[in-house]
Amino acid sequence: MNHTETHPSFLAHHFSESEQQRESAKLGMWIFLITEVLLFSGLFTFYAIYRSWYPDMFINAHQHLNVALGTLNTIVLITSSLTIALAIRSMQLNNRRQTIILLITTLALAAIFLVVKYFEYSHKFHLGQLPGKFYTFTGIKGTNPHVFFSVYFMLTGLHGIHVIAGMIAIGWVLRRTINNHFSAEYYTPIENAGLYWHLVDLVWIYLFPLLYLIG
Amino acid sequence: MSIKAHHHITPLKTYLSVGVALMVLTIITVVVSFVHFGAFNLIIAMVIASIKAVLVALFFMHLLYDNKLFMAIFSISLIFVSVFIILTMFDTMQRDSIDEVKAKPIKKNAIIYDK
Amino acid sequence: MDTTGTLFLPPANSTIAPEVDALFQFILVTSIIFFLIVVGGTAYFIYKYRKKGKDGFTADISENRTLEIIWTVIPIILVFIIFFWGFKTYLKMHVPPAETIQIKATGQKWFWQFDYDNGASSTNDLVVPVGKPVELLLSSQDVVHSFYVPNFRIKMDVLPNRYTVTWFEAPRQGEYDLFCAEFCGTSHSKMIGKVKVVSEREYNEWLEASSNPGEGLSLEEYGAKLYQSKACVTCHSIDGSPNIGPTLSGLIGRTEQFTDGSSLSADENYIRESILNPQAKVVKGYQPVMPTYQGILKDKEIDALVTYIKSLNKTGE
Amino acid sequence: MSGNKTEVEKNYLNDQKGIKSWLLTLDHKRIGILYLYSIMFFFFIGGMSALLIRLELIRPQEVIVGADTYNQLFTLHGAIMIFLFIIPGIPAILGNFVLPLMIGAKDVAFPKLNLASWYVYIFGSLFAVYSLVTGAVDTGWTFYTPYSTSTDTSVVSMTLGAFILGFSSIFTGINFIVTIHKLRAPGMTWFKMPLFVWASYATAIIQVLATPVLGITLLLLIAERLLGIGIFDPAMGGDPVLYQHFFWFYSHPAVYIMILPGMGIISEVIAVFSKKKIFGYNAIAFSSLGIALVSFLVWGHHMFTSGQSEFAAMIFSFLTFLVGIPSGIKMFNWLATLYKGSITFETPMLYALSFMFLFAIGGFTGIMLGALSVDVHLHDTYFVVAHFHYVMMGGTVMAFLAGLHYWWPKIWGRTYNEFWARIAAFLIFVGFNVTFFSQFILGAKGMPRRYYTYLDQYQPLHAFSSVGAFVIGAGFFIMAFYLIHAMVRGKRIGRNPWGALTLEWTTTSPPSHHNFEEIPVVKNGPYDFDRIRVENDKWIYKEE
Repeated sequence: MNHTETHPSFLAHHFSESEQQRESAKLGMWIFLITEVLLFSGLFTFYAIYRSWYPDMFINAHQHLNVALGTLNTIVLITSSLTIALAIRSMQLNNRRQTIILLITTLALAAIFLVVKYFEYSHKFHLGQLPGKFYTFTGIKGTNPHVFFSVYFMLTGLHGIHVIAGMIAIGWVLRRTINNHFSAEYYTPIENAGLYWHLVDLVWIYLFPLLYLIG
Repeated sequence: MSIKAHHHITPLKTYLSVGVALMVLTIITVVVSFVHFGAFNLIIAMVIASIKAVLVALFFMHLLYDNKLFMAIFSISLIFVSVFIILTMFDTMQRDSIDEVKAKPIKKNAIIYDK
Repeated sequence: MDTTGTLFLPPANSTIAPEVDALFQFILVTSIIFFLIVVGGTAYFIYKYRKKGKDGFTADISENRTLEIIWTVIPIILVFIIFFWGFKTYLKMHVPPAETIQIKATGQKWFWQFDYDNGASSTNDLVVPVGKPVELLLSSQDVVHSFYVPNFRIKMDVLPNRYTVTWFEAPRQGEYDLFCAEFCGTSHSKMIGKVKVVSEREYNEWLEASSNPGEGLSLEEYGAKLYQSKACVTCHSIDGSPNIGPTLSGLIGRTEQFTDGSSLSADENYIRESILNPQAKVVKGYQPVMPTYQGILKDKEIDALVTYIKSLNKTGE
Repeated sequence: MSGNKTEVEKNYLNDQKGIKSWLLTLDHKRIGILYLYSIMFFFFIGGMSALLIRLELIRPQEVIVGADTYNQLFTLHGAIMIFLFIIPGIPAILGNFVLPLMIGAKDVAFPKLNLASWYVYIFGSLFAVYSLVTGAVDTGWTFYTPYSTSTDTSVVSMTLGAFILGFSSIFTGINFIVTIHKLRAPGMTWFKMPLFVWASYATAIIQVLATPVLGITLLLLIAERLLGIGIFDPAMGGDPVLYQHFFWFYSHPAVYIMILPGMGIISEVIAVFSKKKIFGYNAIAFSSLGIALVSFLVWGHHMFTSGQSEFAAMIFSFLTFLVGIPSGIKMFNWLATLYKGSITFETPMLYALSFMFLFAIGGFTGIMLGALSVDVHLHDTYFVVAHFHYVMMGGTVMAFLAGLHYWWPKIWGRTYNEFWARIAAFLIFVGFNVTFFSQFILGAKGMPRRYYTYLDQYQPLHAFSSVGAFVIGAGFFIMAFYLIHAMVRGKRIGRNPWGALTLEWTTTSPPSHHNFEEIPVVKNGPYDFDRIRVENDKWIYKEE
């Protein structure tokens, strides 16, 4: 195997070999992922502090979230994480067809997640369980229950935006897979899209118990 | 220099077992949440969530096999998240340490409840 | 009042101030010594080792363990001293003595309101007795302000919907500047008051008089006094010139255009409404920045103000 | 030497022509130039607003503008100088240009991301400009709640602008970390990297870790304004002190985003103009990393009078003193580097020496502000204003100017007029001290900051300070003139006018599109002046 002399088409001019390029891209992706973690950290701090100030209100308010739908969405998201991990594996084994199928499955699962979320949201909109000053629901005891829904909508909303961003990234690598840009030798963009998708999953793994299960 | 030596390919079995483990843990955490343990509910839920997160990070995100630098980077981000939460709570949880009156809002409820 | 004071610091006039100043001076002197070492060293080296003749090789000095340890450890020791010293005084500032005179201080755009236990109140002038610890319970009606008296070396942010506490004891009589130190909008820099430290006897007399402030005055005179003391003067002129708010001169009977498009000929009811609920009708061309005086002014005081504003019409004509 | 007709080698400036070749360039050097132009434009705006502020404050009463306009002016000055000039300044202009050259790389790791960061910068600045047009923000650059949630100025577009600018900063940070990890030339081990690279690395870590928190803070502020979510606004059940925690969690580390690259430049310049091996290379490198990490633990020292708990204040004060130590170590190391050197005084060195003088003052006054009891008196007064100008302008801007003059010949292949450069350096140094030293006294005497009018007793010092501001202005005016002149008409210079040993000086001035004729193999340390000297672009070894 001699990469340097053939200089494959995917190798940018300022890299001397493909392994260097791959490692760079993944390192860049990981650093980007920690910026995402810290972006969410602000909302988790918001949650932690207000929960410690108004524990009763949080517990009363969380009972108005739908645990069944939350669990369903958790399972959907975990499955999608598995499918994209398998998609990368298929590409490593040069099985392009399987990769395409698995990526499409991932996209479909992501769409299911959003649809479920849509039903949850519209139910809350209907009841007036809205964030901040739009909150009109009256059935929750405790101080400032609108804050719980602010946290809920900020966290799930930002997460939802990340789901959409992840779908765009997966759609893009899917297109490139179909156009035969990848092989067992070069599939870094799928790996990076996968990393991003797993992060979306990771955030949800914490959101789910914090919001739905223990308020 | 073979590519396979560099790019670890995880066995299908590993992926599937991790997936099953994640499902089982999800169901456990939901079931446990309906049992009342007081403050322990939070701890149990967080421990289970962290186990799930570690599984995803190590296997799905390949941290177990990849450059250890990535693991370091990811751990650093978690350390800074906890710094953010803990140091802020040194303030928000300790405001009554000298004078009770400083800890609580004057008017508990927001203006939207004034009607 | 101007007893001491240094090049940097204003005269110290509270019991806590000398402690703050002592640490300030300690850091100042230490800093000057270190500054002279660094800058003096730099000056000496750049003179002594300025380039002479042709380029050569310079000395191979890249490390000196002892030296590095010395200039790490000495500053560490010094900053620890400074930390403990500063923390000790800070705690003192935050823990009021057992027996204090308690006064409620409220910050509002853009004046200070002080309420005493016996019902007396004053605006922008904090009157306190000499030699007695005074505890202030601070809160704000709108945004964050900060209660700052340079001569006392105290400062505490004033927060909406929360109480903060500060205290001081002034050992000498005199008048000291009181500033708002946290940016709070257009007239932030006019949110200035005075702390008047008076003798025990004067203080009691003042308390007596202020708990019933209108006594012996006609309504109009009382209104004129309130116009000054309740800080109307900060935003409303009486000479016809526009300020942050519309002028009060010739207000009665004047047709005012409001931001919502309506208009109205100003009368007593309009003035009363504007004092109690200023955002209800905002005159075109002005910002809706006036705070409500609900709960600050008593009925009689509002009557006095209305009478006073009416009187401005007569003099204006 | 305008009549120089000799054939100019192909370089990054002339190998492609046309506006499109600039706007779509992926060359890190050209992107650096794009940043240079845009950042300098905003520096000019920020500087002009500073002059207006000082003009207004020359007398206690109104001089040129009204109270609201004044409040908008200082917000404009702060926001532009922080978000549009000083944070991107050194990394995006000088870092972009020289960092890949210094480690012997052909480009940064992600050239497209690099170009994207410039477009994001421009996009974000458009939001900031838009907020100016639609009634400038008057909150101060800190956007403290609940003032920022209740004022009717265009806070949303300004914060949105700052939010977007954060991405630009993150992109640059990601690029630098990966470039330094993966694209070093053969032989360039971590401890053969120039100290500017170390400093940029530490800076990039902060950019990546802290900036997202600013992002979420500003998003929450916008949500508070539009939705009333009840996190920061007390009327909605929120806590304004919590906003300050969120804000300073970013903005304190951000001051190290500003100063660390400056320290890196000073390490380069002092070593090169002393022709002396840098003293305590490891200590300087590690202290950069130490500062980067500890800087995240001290934000609460902006809040000693905010009503946060006394316990938190104690912790934050303690940690604040820890972060002072590494900066002190650097000062002593630079001092020791001068010892037994062979020192010359070209313009970069003048700025580096100014830096040492001014940064020392800034640092010592920082110790005063870190001491809890003293800070209670000094907080939110002109003492703080003077302190951070000594650190930010006396520190970072002086370092930036040192770097700009140091690398200007490399960037353009032409050099500036040394005489006028020294005059400007002198004016800026003197003007700076006149302007800001008087503010230390003002502040300690109790003059609060952000005051449009003030009591008569402060007038003499205010007037004195204002005079200084115009001296600084004159210095920058001269500088703009001779630097622009140097770009087009300056004297051509060779590869290595200063006799430095870092890699960027081994290539042509200006460098070619691919930076190096061939990728260099590194054998020496970056400051081995004890065994190497440079004569007419030739390296002479002691051993030979």
